[in-house]
Amino acid sequence: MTRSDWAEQAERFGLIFVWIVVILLFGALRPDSFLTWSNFSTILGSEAVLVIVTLGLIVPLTAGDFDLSIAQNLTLVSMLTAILNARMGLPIGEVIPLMLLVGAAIGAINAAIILYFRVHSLIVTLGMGTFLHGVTLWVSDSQTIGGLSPALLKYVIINRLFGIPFSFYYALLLALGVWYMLGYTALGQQLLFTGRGREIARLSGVPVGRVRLMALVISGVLGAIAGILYAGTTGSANPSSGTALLLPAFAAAFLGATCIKPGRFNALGSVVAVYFLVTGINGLSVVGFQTFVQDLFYGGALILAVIISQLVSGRKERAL
Amino acid sequence: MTRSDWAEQAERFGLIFVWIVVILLFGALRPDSFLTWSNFSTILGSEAVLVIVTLGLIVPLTAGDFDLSIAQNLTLVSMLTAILNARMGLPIGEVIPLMLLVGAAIGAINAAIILYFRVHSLIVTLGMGTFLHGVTLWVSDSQTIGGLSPALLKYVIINRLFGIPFSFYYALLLALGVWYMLGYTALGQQLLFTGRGREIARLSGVPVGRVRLMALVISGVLGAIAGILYAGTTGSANPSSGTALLLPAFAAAFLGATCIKPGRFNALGSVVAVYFLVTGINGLSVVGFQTFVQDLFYGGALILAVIISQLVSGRKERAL
Amino acid sequence: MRPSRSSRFQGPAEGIRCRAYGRGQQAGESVRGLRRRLCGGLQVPVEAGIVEAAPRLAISGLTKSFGGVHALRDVDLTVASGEIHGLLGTNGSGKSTLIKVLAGVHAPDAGRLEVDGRQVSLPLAPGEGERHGLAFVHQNLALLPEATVIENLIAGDRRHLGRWHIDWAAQTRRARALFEKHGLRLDPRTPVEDLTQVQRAEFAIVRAADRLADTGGVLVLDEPTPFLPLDDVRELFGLMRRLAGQGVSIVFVSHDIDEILEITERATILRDGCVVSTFVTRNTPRDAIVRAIVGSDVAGGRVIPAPVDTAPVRVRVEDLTSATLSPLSFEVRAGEVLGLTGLLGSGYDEVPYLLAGARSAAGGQLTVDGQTVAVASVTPARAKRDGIVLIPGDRQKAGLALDISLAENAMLPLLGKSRTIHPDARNKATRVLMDRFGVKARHPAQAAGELSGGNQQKLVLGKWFQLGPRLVLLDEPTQGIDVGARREIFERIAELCASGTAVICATSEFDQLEAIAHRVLVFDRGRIKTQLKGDHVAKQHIAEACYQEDRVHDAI
Amino acid sequence: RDGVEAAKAEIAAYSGQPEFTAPGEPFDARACMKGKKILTIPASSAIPFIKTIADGKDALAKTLGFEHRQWENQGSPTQYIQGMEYGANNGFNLISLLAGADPRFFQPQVIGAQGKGVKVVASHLTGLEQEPPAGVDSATAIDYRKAGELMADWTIAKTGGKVNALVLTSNEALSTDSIVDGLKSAFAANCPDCAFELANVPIVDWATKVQPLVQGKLQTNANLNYIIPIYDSMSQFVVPAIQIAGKTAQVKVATFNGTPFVLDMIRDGSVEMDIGENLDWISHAMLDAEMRLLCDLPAVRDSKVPLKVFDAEHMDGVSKPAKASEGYGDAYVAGYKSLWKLE
Ligand SMILES: Nc1ncnc2c1ncn2[C@@H]1O[C@H](COP(=O)(O)OP(=O)(O)OP(=O)(O)O)[C@@H](O)[C@H]1O
Ligand SMILES: Nc1ncnc2c1ncn2[C@@H]1O[C@H](COP(=O)(O)OP(=O)(O)OP(=O)(O)O)[C@@H](O)[C@H]1O
Ligand SMILES: [Mg+2]
Ligand SMILES: [Mg+2]
Repeated sequence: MTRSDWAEQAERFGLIFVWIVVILLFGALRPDSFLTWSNFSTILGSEAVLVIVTLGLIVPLTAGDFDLSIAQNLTLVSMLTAILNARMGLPIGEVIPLMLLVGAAIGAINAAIILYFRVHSLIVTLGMGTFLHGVTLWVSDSQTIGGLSPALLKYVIINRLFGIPFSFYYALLLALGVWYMLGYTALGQQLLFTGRGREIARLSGVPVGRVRLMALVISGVLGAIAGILYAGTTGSANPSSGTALLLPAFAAAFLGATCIKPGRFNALGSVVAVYFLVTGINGLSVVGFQTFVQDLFYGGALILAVIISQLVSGRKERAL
Repeated sequence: MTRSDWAEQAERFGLIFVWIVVILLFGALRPDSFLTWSNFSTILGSEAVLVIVTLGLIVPLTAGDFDLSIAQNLTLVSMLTAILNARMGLPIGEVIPLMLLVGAAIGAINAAIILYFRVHSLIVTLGMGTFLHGVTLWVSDSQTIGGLSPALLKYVIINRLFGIPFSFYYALLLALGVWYMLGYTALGQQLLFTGRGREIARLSGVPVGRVRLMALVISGVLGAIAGILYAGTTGSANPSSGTALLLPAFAAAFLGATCIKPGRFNALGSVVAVYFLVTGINGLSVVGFQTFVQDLFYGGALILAVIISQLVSGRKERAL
Repeated sequence: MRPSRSSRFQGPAEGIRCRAYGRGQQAGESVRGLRRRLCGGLQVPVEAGIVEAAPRLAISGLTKSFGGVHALRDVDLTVASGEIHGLLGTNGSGKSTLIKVLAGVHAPDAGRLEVDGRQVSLPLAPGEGERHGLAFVHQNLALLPEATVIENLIAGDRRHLGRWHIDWAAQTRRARALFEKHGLRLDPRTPVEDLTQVQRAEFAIVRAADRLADTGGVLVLDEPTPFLPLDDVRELFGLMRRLAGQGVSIVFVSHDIDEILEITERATILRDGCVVSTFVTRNTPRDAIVRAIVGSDVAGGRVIPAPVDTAPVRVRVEDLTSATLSPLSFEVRAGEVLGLTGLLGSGYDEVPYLLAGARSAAGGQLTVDGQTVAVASVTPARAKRDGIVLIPGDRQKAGLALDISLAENAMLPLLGKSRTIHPDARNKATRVLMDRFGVKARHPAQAAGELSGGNQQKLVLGKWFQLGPRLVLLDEPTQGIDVGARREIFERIAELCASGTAVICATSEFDQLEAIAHRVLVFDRGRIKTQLKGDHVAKQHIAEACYQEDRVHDAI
Repeated sequence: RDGVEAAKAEIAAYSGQPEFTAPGEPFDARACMKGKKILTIPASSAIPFIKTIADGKDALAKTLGFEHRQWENQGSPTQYIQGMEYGANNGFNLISLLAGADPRFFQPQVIGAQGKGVKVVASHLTGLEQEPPAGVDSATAIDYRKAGELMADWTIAKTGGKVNALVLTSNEALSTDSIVDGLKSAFAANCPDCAFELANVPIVDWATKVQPLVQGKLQTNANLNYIIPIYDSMSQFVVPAIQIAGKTAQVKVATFNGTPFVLDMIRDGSVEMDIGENLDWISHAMLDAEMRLLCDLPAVRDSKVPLKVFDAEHMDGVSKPAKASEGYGDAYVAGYKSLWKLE
């Protein structure tokens, strides 16, 4: 391997390396409770929702659009799931397809406004997010709603494979799907060119509008899936559940773009980024640091990780 | 005036027009309590902090950079103000310049990382924001700290001109300053070129790096001013104060870019946008709607307002 | 006059005198001499042209590499005051890099710079060159389309702009006066995106001239002409001469050797980042220059085989109408190259975009191989499906996504064909494409932006030609392309014709039409004024037809 | 008139130094807790009120000689879930969900932990009359109802039965129901003519919605004389709203929780009254109930943690600036010591 090949590989796997260092560090501090399979399976299972939200962000981001409404989409869907299933007794098998439709509809409405009126996606999805939050408060009367069907809980968080709750595998499957879609399908290429050179894409016969619509619908559906899994993970829905996920998901999306396929939003990078950040937070909790240290770690790790990846790549100028 | 001149004027003042419609609507519903000077002075006085945060966002946005750390900068500064003034007894006249320095330093550190390591501003400032939140929790021990010097309160919220608290005039002055800077100084032009075409700016002799640094430092200082005013408005500082301001400020920044100077982030547009949204919220609570209606209004108004401005302009394709 | 057909090993080309000689150095005498010899592979000694006591601009030993790419190696260049100095070289030879070092965009690895005998320390800060009297028109003009003319005029200006206040009214007045002085009819308040290419080029040049100090200075023009039709080039030359007359030194980059011959006093040729020669332009034969640029001989003359009048009509355009075009009709036979040309604003350059659906037409029908469609209903996607491809003139905005890999760019038009993508197969296919079209690059996974302009253009052609199109629409296909690469591109077009494709080529370069077109339509005010065929497809005739009084006639 | 007198009497009863009431029989805490482990999952370690209670439990466990750990978190349900799993897998005997870590947010994990023989309790979450939620083994309750009654009584007493109040609630918290019940019943009993309006603001929206909401109400209701934020951390958004409207003389604030900075606000006059709970006392009471559960003693529902009314006249023992757990006396320290047979 030449020097530059080395640098390239180091860049691709730099974040994974840093992740391993973090694991070893906490492992050395608390080998008994941190370095256990049950702890890792918990981390993997409980953050599946964040992984899916991040995936939902990177699809429109690749096409050059922000979807800030995804967190409130998640909240609304988890709330509707709880209301329909726990309150109104609709079987979960009927609720799920309905919720996917809701997610797709939210994405489609976002896209319709963005494309037809030619408005920046940031403001449309910001408005949509706030609107959805209002709807959630309305339908839920600001209450937490529990009592979801055990079937949902079973297939999300209770049943396990290798000790890891199913939800992790769902997230992983979706990540592989998005990874394949972005890297190995025509749609993925169309998304990329739509994001990086809209005019070039248009002249090359890419139906730019349809591609952006697709991206936002996919994002909407992923948001809905995240909402269902959220309800399934916690067995309940509360009107503020998703709000806190938006910024971490953005952080993971951008951090993920520094690894595996540096310079591009990519699904596997996002998965690595989510679990890297979460492992740190979990480690700090296990060791028993005070909570402010979690923020210092999160912010510091985010910046340090991108700095390291930039140093490895020789401080390359990038679109991301 | 020709037809297109008309359209142009309609576009520039469209949001103001919508704002007036909203005022008239609520005025018709509750003429006695909504359409009063005391109500308007309340509206104007209470959202000065949001106006300043929005101003702090549009400066780096013009140069093409996101500053997501501004909200946590505000929080940290308000907390430090409370600690230094209320706990450690430093006179407020000494605290203020110190805090402006803190804000400038935060901006400079953001810029240093973004520019030297060539990292996307979004991830750096996201990381910085989280880090600063950690610092705030740390220095405050997660406590809300009150007991700020009455002098500060007096010059922020208690003293009035035409019945409106001073804080409004500070925000207005800063808005005029930013408006002048963006529109009538060399730096403003350089910011614009840096944001819209970095390579073009470089080739035209614009010191792009220095301009981006300046923008982030200005944003940091505005964040600090907002923090001081926040402390002066509430008479206290709490460790989560700023968090909720970030998304509304983004909404106002982008909504503001649809009026006064459509297609560009602009200070007066931002002021209009903030007060338009706030007037609606105030009106809803005067009329007595439940709080979830505020979210429906906020999200809906945001989207409707940009749609209207796009319809007036003939759905023009824009960078924003 | 024609030079002897000397091989490049045989000695100095006539008129190109070598600098090393002029300094009395013998090859091998110094390390620098040795490096210079190795680097160019040039066996001929080089002699200085004009020896001057205190040149306006003196660059010596300038070296710049980006990672492994040596963009500049030990470059020396002197420009006398009032001199117009040409800068030539193939794509990627480092001309722009040299200029960007002067503009303070790049920091050089080594090198000295003197202006008017004063040492200027390198690297320069962005905009600092201005203080030393340097002003630039960069390749691609460096204008911000969504900003207005006046905003573009003053951005980065330090000479006319106070730090604390911009008096817009005064600046606008100044701009008006400036435009008037240079004969430009521009409203300072129009957004640059509403200007034509020509207006943009003229404006960029005037903007640079505006930055020059009142006495002298150096104006650096990096390929300002490819956008310009002939009479605007003349106009530009007039402006350049006027400025030179006032003592302004001008560095002028162009791939057009005729332009260099016409306007410059001396010229410098770069190859692979090295100076291969500096020579006095007057009386230097064209071929010698071409040879020095490319490093080998380049054939001249027509590329395209003679037309076959019996070939079937493949494309028929009827009543094509748009905002600027009155209804016009024409047809193209299989294997025929139809040239479209005319003066500025005559509308010829719109035709490719209308037919490809990139801009919307008001009316008209397009028939390709018997299938008729309304032009107004054509979209780029549909055009592609129907075998119609467009090679746009603006490579940077419409041709390639610069931060994406070669392979991905190259395979973009093929996307519809299959739903899934295999990166290895894609790289392999791209390598084949690169070989076929002579695209020089390290690896298919390299970012497209890392290629020089010529290679980018070849890639754009390749990416579309691989579709086996029925109709190819070209807009200025060799804009900014060096003589060698140009020839290669012509050959690619010829190959395409040989396979029966119909080609429509809109261009303002008459010698290009001479080289490749079977037939030329000359436009005037949205109509076809003249049709030229056979021997009449020659530079001379085309120029005449363009400038002829408004009289519609058919030359045989 | 009777109602006003009754209200005054209630307030007077809660204005003095509270007394210690034992929640159950004495037991030998040290002996029975030997080798046992408790994990406390606070609603959020970043909320000082909760953090202080958790730290208090830490300190007590140390003196009692058993292992007590906190699961540091920032209030996100996934962190709760990780904490539950941590507790279930690391040999803890009891997981205490403290002060708002609502088990309804993660019922599957509660069941999972119970399946591994870990007791799960909700501490300082429900009111006395509320059932333990989400199938937890026990819930140690606070008399939220009484807190609601006291806030109503305060306004009735101060205005002589002419209350016109805005009550700010956060319906997603379980305790809200209890507090609001108390408020309503006190108004119904002592001042049926008093006017009060309820407005809900979710906790996440406090920073953005409380101020404009209050401003709007101040405009529409010219006779408003009390604002009752049922959790006192809302007051930092209520007070500026009153100041900006220029109604500091007319509109007073009465609230609940006894958070130190709000006690400071009583001193500077921007808040009139705050009902407090002694955080250290809560630490004792919660731990007491949890230990009883582990020692197979009868479960304790009523923690017997007293409430105290703070106003400008009743600030004795509160330092400047205020600190947590001050102003309640220290009767409980000795009380618990003997209850746990530490002497
Ligand atoms: N952004 C880039 N990244 C990597 N290599 C580049 C980049 N731009 C140019 N190059 C390479 O640098 C060398 C010099 O290119 P440069 O553009 O200066 O040549 P040029 O003479 O201006 O050519 P052209 O006439 O095509 O503009 C070439 O080898 C080219 O491939
Ligand atoms: N920011 C950068 N970081 C690393 N390498 C760069 C950078 N910018 C340019 N290069 C390198 O610059 C070399 C020449 O690029 P440069 O930008 O000077 O070309 P140029 O002459 O400006 O080309 P063009 O005429 O196409 O603009 C390339 O080989 C490339 O490797
Ligand atoms: Mg060049
Ligand atoms: Mg170039």
